[in-house]
Amino acid sequence: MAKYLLQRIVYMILTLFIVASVTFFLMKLIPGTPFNSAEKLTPQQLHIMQEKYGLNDPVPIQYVHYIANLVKGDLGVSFQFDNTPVTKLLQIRIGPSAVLGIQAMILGALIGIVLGVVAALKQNTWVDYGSTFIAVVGKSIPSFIFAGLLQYYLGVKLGWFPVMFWKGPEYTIMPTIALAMFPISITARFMRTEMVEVLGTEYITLAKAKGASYWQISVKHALRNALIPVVTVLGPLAVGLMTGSLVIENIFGIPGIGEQFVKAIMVNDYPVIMGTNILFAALFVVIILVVDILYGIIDPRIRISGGKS
Amino acid sequence: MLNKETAISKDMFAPAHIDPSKSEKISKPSLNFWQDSWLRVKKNKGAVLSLVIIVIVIFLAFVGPLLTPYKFDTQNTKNNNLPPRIQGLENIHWLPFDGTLKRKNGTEYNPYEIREVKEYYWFGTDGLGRDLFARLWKGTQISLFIAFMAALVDMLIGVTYGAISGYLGGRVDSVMQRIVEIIVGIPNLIVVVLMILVLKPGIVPIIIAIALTGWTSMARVVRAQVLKFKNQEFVLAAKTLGASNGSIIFKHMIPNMFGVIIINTMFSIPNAIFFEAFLSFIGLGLQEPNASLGTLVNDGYHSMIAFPYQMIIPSIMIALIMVCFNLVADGLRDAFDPKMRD
Amino acid sequence: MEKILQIKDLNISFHTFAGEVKAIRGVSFDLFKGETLAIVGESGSGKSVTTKSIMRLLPEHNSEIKGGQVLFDGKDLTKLSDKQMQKIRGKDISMIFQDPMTSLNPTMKIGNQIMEPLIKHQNMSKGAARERAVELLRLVGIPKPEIRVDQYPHQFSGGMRQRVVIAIALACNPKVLIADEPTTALDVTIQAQILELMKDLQKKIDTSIIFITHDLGVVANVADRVAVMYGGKIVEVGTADEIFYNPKHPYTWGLISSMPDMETNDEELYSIPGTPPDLLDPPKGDAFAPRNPYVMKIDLEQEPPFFKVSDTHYAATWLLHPDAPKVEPPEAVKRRQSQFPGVKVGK
Amino acid sequence: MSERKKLLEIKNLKQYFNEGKPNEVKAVDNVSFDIYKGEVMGLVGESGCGKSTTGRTIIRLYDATGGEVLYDGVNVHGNKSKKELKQFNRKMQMIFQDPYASLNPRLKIADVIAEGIDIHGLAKSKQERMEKVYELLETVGLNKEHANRYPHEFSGGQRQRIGIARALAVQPEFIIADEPISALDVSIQAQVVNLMKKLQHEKGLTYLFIAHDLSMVKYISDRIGVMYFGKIVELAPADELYRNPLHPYTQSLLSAIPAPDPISERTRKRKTYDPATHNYQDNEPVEFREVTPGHFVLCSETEFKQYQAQSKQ
Amino acid sequence: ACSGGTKNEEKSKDEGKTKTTEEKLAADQTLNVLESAEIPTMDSAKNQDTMGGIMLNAVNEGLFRLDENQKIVPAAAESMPKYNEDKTVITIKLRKDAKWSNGDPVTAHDFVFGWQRALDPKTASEYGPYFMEDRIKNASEIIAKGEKATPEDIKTLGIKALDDYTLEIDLVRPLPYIESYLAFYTFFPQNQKYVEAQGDKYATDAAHILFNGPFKMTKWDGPTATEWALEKNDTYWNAKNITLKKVNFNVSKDPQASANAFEAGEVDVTPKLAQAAILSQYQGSEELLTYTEPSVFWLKMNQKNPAFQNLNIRKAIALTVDKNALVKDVLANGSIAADYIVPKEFAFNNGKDFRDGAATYMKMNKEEAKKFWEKGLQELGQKELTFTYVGQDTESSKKTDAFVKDQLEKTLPGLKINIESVPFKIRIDRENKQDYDLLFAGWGPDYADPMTYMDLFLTGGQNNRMSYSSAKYDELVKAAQTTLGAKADERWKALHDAEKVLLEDDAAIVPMYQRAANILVNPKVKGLVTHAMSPDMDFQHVKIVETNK
Ligand SMILES: Nc1ncnc2c1ncn2[C@@H]1O[C@H](COP(=O)(O)OP(=O)(O)OP(=O)(O)O)[C@@H](O)[C@H]1O
Ligand SMILES: Nc1ncnc2c1ncn2[C@@H]1O[C@H](COP(=O)(O)OP(=O)(O)OP(=O)(O)O)[C@@H](O)[C@H]1O
Ligand SMILES: [Mg+2]
Ligand SMILES: [Mg+2]
Repeated sequence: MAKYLLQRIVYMILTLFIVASVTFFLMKLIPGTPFNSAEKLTPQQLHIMQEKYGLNDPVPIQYVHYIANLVKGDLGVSFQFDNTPVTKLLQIRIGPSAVLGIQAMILGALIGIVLGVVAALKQNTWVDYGSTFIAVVGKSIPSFIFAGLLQYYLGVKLGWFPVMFWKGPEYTIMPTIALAMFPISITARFMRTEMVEVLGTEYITLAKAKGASYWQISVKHALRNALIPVVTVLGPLAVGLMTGSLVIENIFGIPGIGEQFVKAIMVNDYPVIMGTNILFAALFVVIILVVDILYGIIDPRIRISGGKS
Repeated sequence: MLNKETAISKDMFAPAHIDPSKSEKISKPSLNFWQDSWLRVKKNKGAVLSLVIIVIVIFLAFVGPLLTPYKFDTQNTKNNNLPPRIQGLENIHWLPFDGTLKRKNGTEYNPYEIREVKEYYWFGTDGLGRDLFARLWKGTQISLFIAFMAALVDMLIGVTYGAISGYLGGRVDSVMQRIVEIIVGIPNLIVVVLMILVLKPGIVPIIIAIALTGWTSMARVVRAQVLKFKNQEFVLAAKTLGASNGSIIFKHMIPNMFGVIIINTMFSIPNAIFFEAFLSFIGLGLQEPNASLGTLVNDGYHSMIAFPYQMIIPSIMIALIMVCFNLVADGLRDAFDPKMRD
Repeated sequence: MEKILQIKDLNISFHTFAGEVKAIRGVSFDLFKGETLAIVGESGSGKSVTTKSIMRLLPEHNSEIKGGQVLFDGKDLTKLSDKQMQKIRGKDISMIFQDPMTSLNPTMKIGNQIMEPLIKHQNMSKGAARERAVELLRLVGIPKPEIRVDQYPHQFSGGMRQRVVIAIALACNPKVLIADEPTTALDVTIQAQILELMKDLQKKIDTSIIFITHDLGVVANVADRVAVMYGGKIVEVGTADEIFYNPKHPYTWGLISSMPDMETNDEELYSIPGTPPDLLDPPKGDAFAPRNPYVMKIDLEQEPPFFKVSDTHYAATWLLHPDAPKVEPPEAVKRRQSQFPGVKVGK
Repeated sequence: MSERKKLLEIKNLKQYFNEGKPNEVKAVDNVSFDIYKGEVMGLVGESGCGKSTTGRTIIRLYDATGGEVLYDGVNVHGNKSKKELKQFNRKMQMIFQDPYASLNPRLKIADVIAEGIDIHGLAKSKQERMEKVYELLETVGLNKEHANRYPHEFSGGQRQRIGIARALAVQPEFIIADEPISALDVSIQAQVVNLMKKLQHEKGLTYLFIAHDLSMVKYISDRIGVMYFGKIVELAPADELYRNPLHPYTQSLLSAIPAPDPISERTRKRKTYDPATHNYQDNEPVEFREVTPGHFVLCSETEFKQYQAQSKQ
Repeated sequence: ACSGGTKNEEKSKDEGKTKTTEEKLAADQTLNVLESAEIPTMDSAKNQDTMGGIMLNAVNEGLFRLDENQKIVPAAAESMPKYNEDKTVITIKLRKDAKWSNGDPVTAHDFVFGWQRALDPKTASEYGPYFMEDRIKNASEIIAKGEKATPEDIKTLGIKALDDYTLEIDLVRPLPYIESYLAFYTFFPQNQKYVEAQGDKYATDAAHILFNGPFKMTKWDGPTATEWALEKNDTYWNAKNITLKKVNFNVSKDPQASANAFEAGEVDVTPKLAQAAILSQYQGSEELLTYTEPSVFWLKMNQKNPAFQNLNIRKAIALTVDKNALVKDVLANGSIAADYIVPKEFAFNNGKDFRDGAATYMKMNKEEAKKFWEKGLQELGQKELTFTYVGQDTESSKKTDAFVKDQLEKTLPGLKINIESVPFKIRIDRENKQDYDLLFAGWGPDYADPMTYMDLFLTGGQNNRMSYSSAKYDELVKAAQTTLGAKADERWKALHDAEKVLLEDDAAIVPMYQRAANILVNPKVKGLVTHAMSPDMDFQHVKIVETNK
């Protein structure tokens, strides 16, 4: 197991490294400078500025510098945010996104699982169709529309929740709901499929033959087994949620990382692009690893062999 | 249980003749995979209805613009931001086609009357006075085009990649899988921005960007399928007959994956539509005066309160398309699922 | 003998994409206390459906019991509520399935799976149930049961899993045990062990067993009585000896003679021609008629009733009708008839 | 028997999966035997003992880890040109176990059967191709009308016969049948076995017949090999094996088979096999030895003596 | 004087005591403001951002300030500056009661340090060099040395502290607009002792800034913060005239969401809202505050494309677009159609707007346009032309672009336009590389003088980037920059002439509109002042009054 973990970690680092490298070169292909007042800089002044940030060096040299600093844990400083170290920036911005992402994930997974399970248990009844419909519709409305409607009707018109900003738990409610729509529908649909499949297996029939009640069958026997494949979907989904949503963050005025990342790309804030990307990729590989480990915990069959490579 | 003593004439016990050649006759009409699947899909009312709607939507996407006297890109700024008004329906007040709007304070007004506009705009006009009915269908057309093209490209790359990776297996497979992981790790927005720069903004870079970042799920699905089929006996049989790798993949494996491939494509179509809408939201969408559902919804979002119809109409369309594609995909999945056979 | 279970004129249909599958068409039989009744028959003949309907385990969404009764303890099981049925399942009637690899919940410890019916039906405490689970594992011959209770199914071999399933089925000393091809997926050696185990346990707790199988060897090994099914009906029923040594139904003949025994050599095996009936559209008359080499006109017109051969032996074929021509059974059957130990039943 | 022509010689065949890894499986471990032209060689053993792997390695679905397979004196394994490989593909064919998995559900029966014809260019025209297909269908007891149907419309036995027709399409000399009947109903098994026997006689085919149903194996085979954990432990003519099983594993196997005969079943006693009873010394050579002519057993020198004595009685 | 900015209330007169009678001050003098972006920096030497400008102006103070009537009035300076004869040396007396929030007095040395620091290449300021180069003595020389500039070199910059409270500034040439520089944040003072003590930490959050303005920043976690707050600075020399106690800021990047927050009463002031649809809801409402900005937008025609070397083609394009429809129907946000490039209500000479008395050029005339077009095509020997039109990816630019395209294509036969909407940085890049035919651009002024517009189109000028070159234009603008520096009237004449050359004679660019800004302000907020230039907004006159709502 230890060896397996070590091997996985080496792979993870390698993947991260390549992702970072590819992103670096791709990013450098995008024209323009990172300077905010580029419009007003004379070529000479621009040259001085670029010199200062090493942007005049050939890209491969910049790359080597970048990687050398990266190894030291130095992600550089942001252009758009006055030389704020990227590490600090990420620290500050990942918080709200992560809180929101995790809340949305939990909410989405819970509702989704309930919807999916209920749909599977009541297969081909109106309950099933209703739940499928909710799931599909939840996925079918662009999130900015959904968030905008939530904000206007629940926030402005009804005044149930604060309209925007990030000042306390009550401020997270609407963005969490808006963000949870997607995981709800994904989870519900996967859960239903898996649940239907599991309910058709022989061991469920055997459980019924034992006289187990409906409830015992659904919860004790079916749910856990159906959850196993769902976990693999939820893992990457969770990363997607935690890495922030530009749309939700913009509409609800949340100081999150998603909005900042998109902006960084639009304004060529190279260090922020790189830093955020590395963070995302790292989160991604770590979550995948966690999912695999979790997988082993839920599913005893792969516990011993330690999973696939 | 016992013999009921009914009179049975003796000659009934004479040997009967059964044509032995008929003994293996299959009486059912021959159904190929598609016919059989179609029968199954047909039973799923939601899927059929969705399919019908999709067909109608596609039809209207091309025909719709011809139904109105206005072209999707003809501007008439004097008539901008007019709400929907339809001949005949305009007097039915509870229908949203009476040409009235609400002010912030709740009072209603009729911009047609105020501005003395004679024309009827069925779905209203946008900020440049372009007819939204025409734009809606144009947008649907372009969104569907983007989605179909993206799905197609995505299918081609994904299927090929997944098939090669799974079929060759071993080292090649693990290298190819690592590459997928890396591609997943590269922010697709960077790729999109790059594409827009390399290829000049427009539909093509959007399609390519969506396809470039979207094929991985198809590849994963296809790979899993190939791995499954690799040891299936009919594939082994083909191998023992000396079939080439190409024919094994294309003749034996891929046709058996049509189900999953189609389902995955069905799911990637709505994804593409959404991604395009997201690009519109951040300003990287389509170029004016073209419209996609994404750009329409996005424009509408900013008019949400003042001119709600500008948001609602394209939103309904996008949601309708999404729901329909998802339901069709669901229906197809059930229909193609081999477990449900027999 | 005491009848523990009576199936009366059971009719079951499935509603499928293609139409209504009339899977069971008037099946009646009795199960006596302490006996083993084997049900044999071609794939798709309705063996599993019959037994699942006793347990009410048919898929709810597309199956329909169109008629008939399943009488157990004076109650008609088809009329019970789900709650009442749950009290019977696993306690009075329990079941073993064909595939030991998929019959156990992969994410639940073996012990817990055995304890479930104990806790449910016998109100045992967890501790007591656990002890009983260990005991049951020991009973079905699993070494080191104390350790094994805490393991997961994937840590067991196929044969051991089937033993666990048997342990679960026997946990509450059921009055009826239904075994649907419990050994088909197993190796001959393991099959032999399982069969011995079942017979052993049956003696201990005096259970009645319904045993479904394809394998006539297994039938010969375990069965007291045999019911032969074809096309959703029982076509012949009798004691094991009667069915093996004095079969009367041409389908049973075909079945028996298509198996080579150690003596069969180069001669061609008998094979039943044609394909099983399509239950979507069952043929008029005798379902077996199209494959019956001795087919008569009446077979194509009218379903045969059961003809009594002996008190214990009935067969549904017009060949037993007094007016029917006498036909010679196939060679292999004749060879067997000569060994028939019972009183020769005159015709 | 030795005067008969050896069609296939398998020498020290080894097939290891996941070689060198902790989960290494020695699926076939140093197996040697010959198959004579025109005979049916049966291979039995418990599940997972390596029967299918042996068959598949012989036909080159797997590359052997070691050893050789000589067909007509030519090694099948080793570097071969595409053309030579195709030659072997024509001579050697396989019939599979699962009638549901062995036919491509998307192909019409005609195309399933004609695949070999197409690959090897055995038909000059479309018409000739179809004629061959019809002929093959007839050979396996089906008819023309079936050519345009899809596999799912057929019963298990019919599918298995279609699988046979597919193999026959390239006019092979040698067919490996991997449990061709174990997934079939008793009443249908006979159809397939009869057909195989008929074809053997008519076309002079040679079979490697893999099964775990011993009564069928005995019925069809001339000689039978018994496999245990990747090794062949006993090999003898069919009758001889049943009459005089020497290896304790064979004995246990035979004693476990229930016969369709209630009377004998009541008295049958089962023997169990425990590999420890051999009590082999550490470096004692355990080899495949010919106890009586044509009857080979995997044994040590002492056991060999003992078996010989036993056989004399 | 009639001026660019606005105030949403008749401002109370000079001294703070006089309160307008009918208004009662609310007990809670807190203002909640929504902004559209974070504060990138609070270092006046480095800032270049509007938001930073507003905040710096609130917490710090330069020599002068813009008052509520857009007039430059003394702030840290005691009185208006004194000039030498040729107007190249300025002497300024500082007020002695100005203090830093740490108690230090604000002295002339702080200004010297602040300026030097803004120019010092080590600071990597973009605006320091931009504003000083070629204007303040020795600035160009120091910049040329780049990284190698020593502290001694930097000391040569043309600013000296004659004593603690007297500053002398040396200019390269007379700059009529220098006073607006002196109100600009790049030229703010900085407390050397404090700045050097903080090192890298300086101005990275609220705890590391010194204040000498009307407010102090009490909460700000640094450039990424989306929430910050100002409180009244009691040590400010004019503190007694400041009524507002607290200003809370939050960031909202979505205009609709901003309007929602305003609707819900969560904020009193929104960021600028450009969306016509949102604004239409507030038409005629007292909450809507619309004011003209000095930003002008125009269409550039790249003369690298031979078609645009043809004057007739350029004229045709210039005459085609219906700018009135653009501002009224499309933008619908109070912007004004522009037939000029130096904006209205922005630059004044003796109180007289540059536009007063200046002509407008190339008013829309589609008939004329067609004629020019035909002629141009003939000269080029072409039947049709296709142009790539580079626009920006914001919503309002997309709308404008679509409108312009429609106008051009409809009017000029054979013209086809392909719009390419790209992000801002890429637009700049395309512009720099001259990779476009038509490009929609705009400019916001840095100082209140027409020159900030006029020098853009000098031959080889940094913002020309369309291969436009006119000797006559160059001559006129150069004269205004140099020889006419001290002669205001003649200088304006020259600039008027230059504008005519640019727009009418050469039809080099097509001005479209002068932008208006729209914000929503809660009626309880009085005295909110907006300016035409940085700082865009000033809170020091704000009072919160009781409303009957
Ligand atoms: N869930 C179902 N839906 C539709 N038809 C079904 C279903 N279950 C069984 N059937 C049909 O009922 C008939 C009887 O099936 P059953 O499983 O009882 O056969 P069996 O005798 O047990 O066969 P086997 O030996 O293959 O297990 C078959 O024709 C089958 O197709
Ligand atoms: N591709 C493979 N990779 C790894 N192990 C394999 C592979 N194929 C077979 N094995 C292993 O090799 C051993 C022999 O398998 P094989 O399929 O030959 O057995 P068999 O005798 O045919 O069994 P059965 O009667 O179940 O068909 C088994 O332990 C199996 O798990
Ligand atoms: Mg069954
Ligand atoms: Mg096998």
